[in-house]
Amino acid sequence: MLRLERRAEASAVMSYASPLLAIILMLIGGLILFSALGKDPIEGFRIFFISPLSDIYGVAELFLKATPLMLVAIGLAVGFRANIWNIGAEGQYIMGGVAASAVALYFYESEGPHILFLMVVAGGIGGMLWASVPAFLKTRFNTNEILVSLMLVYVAQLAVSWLVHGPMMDPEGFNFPQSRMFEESALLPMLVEGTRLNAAFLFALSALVVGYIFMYRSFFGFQMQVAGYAKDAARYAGFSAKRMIWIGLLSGGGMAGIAGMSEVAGPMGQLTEHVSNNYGFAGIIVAFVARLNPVGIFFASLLMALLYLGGEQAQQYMNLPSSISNVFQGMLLLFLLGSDVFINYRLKWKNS
Amino acid sequence: AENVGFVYVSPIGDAGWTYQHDLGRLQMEKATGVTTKYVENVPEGPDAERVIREMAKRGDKVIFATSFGYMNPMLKVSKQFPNTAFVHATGYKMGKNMGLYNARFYEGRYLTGVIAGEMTKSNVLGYVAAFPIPEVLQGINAFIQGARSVNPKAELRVIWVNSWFDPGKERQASLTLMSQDADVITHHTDSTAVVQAAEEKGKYAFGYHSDMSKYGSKAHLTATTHHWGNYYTKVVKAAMSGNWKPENIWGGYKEGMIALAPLNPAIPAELQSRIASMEKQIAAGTLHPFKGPVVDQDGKTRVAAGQTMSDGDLSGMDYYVQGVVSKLAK
Amino acid sequence: MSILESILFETIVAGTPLIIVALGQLIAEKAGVLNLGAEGMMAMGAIAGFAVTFHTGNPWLGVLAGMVAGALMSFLFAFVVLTLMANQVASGLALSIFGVGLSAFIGKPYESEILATVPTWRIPLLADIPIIGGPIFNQQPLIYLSWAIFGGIAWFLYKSRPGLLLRAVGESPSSAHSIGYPVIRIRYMATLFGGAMAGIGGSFLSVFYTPLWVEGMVAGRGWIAIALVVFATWRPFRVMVGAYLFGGVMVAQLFVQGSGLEINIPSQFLSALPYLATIIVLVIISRDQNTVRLNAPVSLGQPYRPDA
Amino acid sequence: MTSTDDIRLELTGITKIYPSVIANEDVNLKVRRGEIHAVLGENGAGKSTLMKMIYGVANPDAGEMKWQGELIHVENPAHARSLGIGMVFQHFSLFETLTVVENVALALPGNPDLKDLSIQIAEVSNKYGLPVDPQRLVHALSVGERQRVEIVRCLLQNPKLLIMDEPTSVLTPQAVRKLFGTLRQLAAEGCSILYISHKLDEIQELCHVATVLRNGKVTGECIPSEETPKSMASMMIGKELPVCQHEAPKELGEVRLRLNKLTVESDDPFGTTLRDIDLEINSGEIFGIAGVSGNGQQELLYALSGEEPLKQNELIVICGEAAGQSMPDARRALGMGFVPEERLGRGAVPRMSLAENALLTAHGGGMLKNGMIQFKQMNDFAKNCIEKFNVKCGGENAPANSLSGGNLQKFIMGREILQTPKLLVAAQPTWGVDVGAAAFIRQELIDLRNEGAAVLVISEELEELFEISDRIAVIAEGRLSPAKKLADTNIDEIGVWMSGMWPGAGIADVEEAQANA
Ligand SMILES: Nc1ncnc2c1ncn2[C@@H]1O[C@H](COP(=O)(O)OP(=O)(O)OP(=O)(O)O)[C@@H](O)[C@H]1O
Ligand SMILES: Nc1ncnc2c1ncn2[C@@H]1O[C@H](COP(=O)(O)OP(=O)(O)OP(=O)(O)O)[C@@H](O)[C@H]1O
Ligand SMILES: [Mg+2]
Ligand SMILES: [Mg+2]
Repeated sequence: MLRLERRAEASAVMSYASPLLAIILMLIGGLILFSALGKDPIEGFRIFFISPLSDIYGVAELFLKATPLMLVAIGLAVGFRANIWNIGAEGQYIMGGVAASAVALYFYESEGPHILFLMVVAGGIGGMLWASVPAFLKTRFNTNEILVSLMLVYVAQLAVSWLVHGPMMDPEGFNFPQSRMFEESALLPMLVEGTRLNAAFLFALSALVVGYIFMYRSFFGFQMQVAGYAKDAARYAGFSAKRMIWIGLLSGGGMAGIAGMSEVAGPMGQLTEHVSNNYGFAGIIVAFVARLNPVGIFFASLLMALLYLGGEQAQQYMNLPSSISNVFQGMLLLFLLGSDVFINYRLKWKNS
Repeated sequence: AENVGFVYVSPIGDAGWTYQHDLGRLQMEKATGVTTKYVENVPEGPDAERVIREMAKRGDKVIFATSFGYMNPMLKVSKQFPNTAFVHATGYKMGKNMGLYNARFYEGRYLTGVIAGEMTKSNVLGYVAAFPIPEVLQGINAFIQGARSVNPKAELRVIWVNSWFDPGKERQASLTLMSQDADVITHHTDSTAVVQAAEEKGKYAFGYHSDMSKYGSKAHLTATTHHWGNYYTKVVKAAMSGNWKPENIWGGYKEGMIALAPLNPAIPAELQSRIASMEKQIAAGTLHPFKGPVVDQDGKTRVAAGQTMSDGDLSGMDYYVQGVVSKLAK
Repeated sequence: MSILESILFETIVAGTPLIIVALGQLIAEKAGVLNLGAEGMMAMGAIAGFAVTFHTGNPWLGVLAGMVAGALMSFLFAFVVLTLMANQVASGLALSIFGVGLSAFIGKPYESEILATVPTWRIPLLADIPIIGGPIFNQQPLIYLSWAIFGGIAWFLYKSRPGLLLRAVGESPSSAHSIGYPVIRIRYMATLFGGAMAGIGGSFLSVFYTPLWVEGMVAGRGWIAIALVVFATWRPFRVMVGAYLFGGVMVAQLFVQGSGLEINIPSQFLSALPYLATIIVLVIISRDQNTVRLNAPVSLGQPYRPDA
Repeated sequence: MTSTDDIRLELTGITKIYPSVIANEDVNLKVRRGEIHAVLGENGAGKSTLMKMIYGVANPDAGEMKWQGELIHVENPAHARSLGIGMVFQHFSLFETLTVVENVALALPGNPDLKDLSIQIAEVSNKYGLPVDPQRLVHALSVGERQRVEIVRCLLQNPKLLIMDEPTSVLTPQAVRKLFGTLRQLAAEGCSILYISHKLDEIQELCHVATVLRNGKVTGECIPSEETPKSMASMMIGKELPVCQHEAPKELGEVRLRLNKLTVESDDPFGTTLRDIDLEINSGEIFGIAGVSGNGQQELLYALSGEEPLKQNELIVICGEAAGQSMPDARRALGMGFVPEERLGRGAVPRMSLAENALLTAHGGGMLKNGMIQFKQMNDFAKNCIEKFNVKCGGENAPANSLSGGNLQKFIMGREILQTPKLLVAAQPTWGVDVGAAAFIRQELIDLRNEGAAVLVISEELEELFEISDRIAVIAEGRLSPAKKLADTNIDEIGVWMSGMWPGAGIADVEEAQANA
């Protein structure tokens, strides 16, 4: 019988190989799926993974789609490393988008770079405010942050719905549930002419760099890693658990909020009920696929974005339903989590 | 052959908003011989822009986007592809090469209101609604206007489920309405749960979007149905011959965009024929659901006697008229 | 039915899927396994139940199919977290996403198909009791099942030896292992049971409740069920109370809307009430750490692997 | 006693290989009927592993096992129990939120009725003098009571072989004597006992035969009554036991730690409440606190380290500054060092490197600049610590969990000592550490004292405290006894105190103390 046996030492090779193994397993899963649907798997893979990137525009779209994922994932990773499970980034993302929109609408018809700056700040604060609810309840009453942050997603969705039907509705918009279109001064500048890739991508890259420094070079980052690996050691060393809960949740909330800002001030150009696009949940997957490592987050976001774009293409050209993206994402994550076992264990054939 | 693209907001299914658009697409495909492609379940937001752009890029002659949230993305793409005809449903922004279309659903709602007013025994009607946007409010108000025109005692209860599509909630809302004495209910949401619930409880219901009699043969009195096929055919033919100009169409009975599904035999023959003649009057423009006096819930006269509501006022509707007992939060 | 009766009736109906799913998760959690994939398992249960009922016309076969689908999903989860020792939180999330996606995918052809409504079961005599008779004793058959499950689980956990063992495993897997119990196998069984219950809960939605299948129809109920277990501090009776409370809030807000009461509260706020109520109750519960400590499975969410 | 029929258990060539070590190699062992058989060896010698294989918790990789003359393969503990083998684990295998009777029921076959079982428990515990209340929840029991539960649980199965893995490490000397009475009674009834202990005098007193293990191999057998503890120790470690250099302290300096009526209400339902603890420790002395575990040591340690900061600041004064409300890092800044009882997971982060583990508490010494880690300083500190404290490891980048217990303990001790604390609090500094390393660590503590630091050692091992302390006190049920100079007391007196009976203790449980005496 095949059995798992603990390795004497964690395998460095497997820690790089296991994401590859997971991707291969995902492709095998895809192969089975396509065949079961009577589609040509080769054609399926081509449409899914290659055709979205056939021109500059496609590549820019990939980066555009990956931007909020990177922002959300890097913020969440900071908390996840300390075992602070913020599952509600989706709600924080929405509230960030709302706060940034409020600034844009407040400064409607005025000019100046301060508007965009204030929008970024507001986005971050909006997300952090939303994340501070689970942080407060956890530090004060020991309330489970998974459930609270998640419940607040639903509340945020309803809140944005109320706002765009009410206080933030476009007064010239025939009562349709959406804000005004933002003015030029409240829109992020484009990076590549003729595409939609905007400055938020640079935010995301710098967030990854800052995240890397925070996680691996700063003492706070070290403290949070200690808390994640061994809670008692963190207590013994005197690292404040409350501070870590706050940092963990606020970094996730703040980054998610900025991601929300980058969406309303980027490709949307206004606030609508549809500001949330599951980026908050997808960011969780990205963070785990990347094993909470900033470099990994960069690549995992791109992969994840590709799964979205591929899903759209698969709909148009293969008549597959949109849920195919979710199926691939779920498979990828499960396979990755599963194959990580080989870092610490090896397969061995044993009798009896 | 020429290509035509459709962007749908939800899965096609076999009833509902998108389903009716898809019927129109198929009818148009037959009538014109073009090939059509569609993408369903496209989120309203930035992703829509990519989908629309992809269609324009591969050379689709005409692109139809069938939900409000596609308006701004479509407007953006339309500027980059001046030779493509973009047509958007339910929005209000036009462009050099972007036209608009919508239908006067409230005309059908008014007629179903008349039927409801006659058929109700409890004088309580129920309405399950998604979001308080003008289009939905037009429907609610037309419905009660119709009912009150034949039964001044009729009153209407409204429950907002805050979702276009959540059958569980829609069903719960219907059950709630029926337990609050409503014996004729209808909905402005996308599933068939309301009709099913009425069937189960032995009450009456009106479908919406599509003929939903299949989901409740006894309950389903009729439905306000949408018909886009002729319009699509007209647009595509014009585009093929190079004569397409963007326009803003708000069609109703007159244009054949609105109709009632076959009436349930439970409706007395006399009422059936009355409805038939009212349909003709609406088409002819002699009957308007919002003919004055239209008084809102707070007693304010919105349309004076002898006048009819302007299209502009209709588009901005944000109140309940008299007869609705629920309150609209401000 | 009077308004009170219908509120009661609807509350029970709305609470039932939550009870079934939450009780299943309670068993899994009592064994130390935290499966956040309830949403995905419910979705799979819903589509499997719907499809089988649609093809066979038999709702009970549908429930069975839902149960199997839920169990299969939880098997996948169990394999990843119990055999491969992956992080339970992340794996549960993955299962949720995967289940919701796959159910939508499989369910495509069934979108907007319909099922016949399953008639309620009327319990003679009891159903004639004023006010509570109708809502309680003239109900959908699965509601009686949910009570039976409740009774069974309460008995199992506190009166039976396997239940004792289950609690022991969740409390200290290493002790259970060293006195000779197959911890991993017990955890597998508890997880599968949780999955099966989630599947039944999902099939309740699509076969009895709506009854139809649409993508995303579980609409967060899986998450609420998980919250309920914490809310109930891992006690079956409190799960029941919590589920009905939650159902009650959900139903009551609809009644308020329909009633035309002069309340100037946006409907979105009313819709948010059940979620806010959940948070508030969670806070109240977690303030009492002693109860939590005595009932929460100590090893919840932690991987365990016996070394033999 | 020599006929082969009398042989209960015979092991031949038993080998167990873990990925990183050979825990048992070619072990042969015979246990006779009615025999109390000791298994001796250093930490990590493979004693527990061998017992686990007999009890079916682990599977041998090679070798065979005969039970009453028949070749068997023990599948699992339930199988072992059905054969008549019972085991009391080194680390208890009880379930804290279940009652005593539920705990017992889980280890019995079939589905015993809990009421009948309660009666049986009462009977058995009376017969062997091991009183336990079947209805109580285990978390509410003292450690001694828990062990009684473990033993009663075994006895209910009428075992033919009872395995006891370090049963006395948590008992007072008086309770140990009582346990020995029980074991002798059992042996007289024909039960065989496999007995593991590090306390060589106990083995000499109790056991008929002893088998010595070193590095997983049998290195000898002896009749303990014919040996001395010293001769057995040299059999265990293969050389003479080193002795600590413990001269009298020079002179006492200022007060470095003062507790003023320290009272901590435990809000943990499983915890002990500390009451009115007064204590002063001066520079230049080692103060020992003895006690049976579970009597408030944990709470006292948390209060001292700052892991549970107090409500009032004045209750704890460190080097002249009130610090009751300070966090651990603030106390460290005042000059306190702290070595926790649990080294892996509290004193060190298992998956992090030694260098990162140095950063854990030693970050004050120039390892940070503007909140950023200075990797060079960090690595240098770790290298220095490894060298000075003779830590055997793969370098400063080796993860903490790759070190053996003794070496990790040396590293942690080194990390704290290199920060030149004015006050060092050490909990169980040599717990689970082999004899050589233990001697080294004790010597380091004495040297630290000689350099003028105040040292507080909290330990459950009386011998250790008597070896290094200058003054000693006892903690029992959350109260601290008066302190005694080492010269003015002896092990027996402290042993009595450990059950709460010291002059002026007042309301301590007289009955229990008498029963234990
Ligand atoms: N002891 C050290 N000396 C110098 N640089 C270090 C040291 N430890 C970590 N770093 C820096 O931090 C980076 C990341 O560290 P590490 O390799 O531990 O991350 P990882 O193993 O990929 O992440 P994780 O373990 O958190 O998943 C290294 O590439 C290095 O630049
Ligand atoms: N599950 C395991 N996996 C890997 N190595 C193990 C395992 N259990 C024990 N070992 C190793 O086997 C060796 C023997 O361990 P064992 O617990 O039998 O020692 P012991 O003699 O009982 O020591 P102690 O006096 O500390 O109880 C040690 O080196 C230990 O680290
Ligand atoms: Mg041992
Ligand atoms: Mg690392």
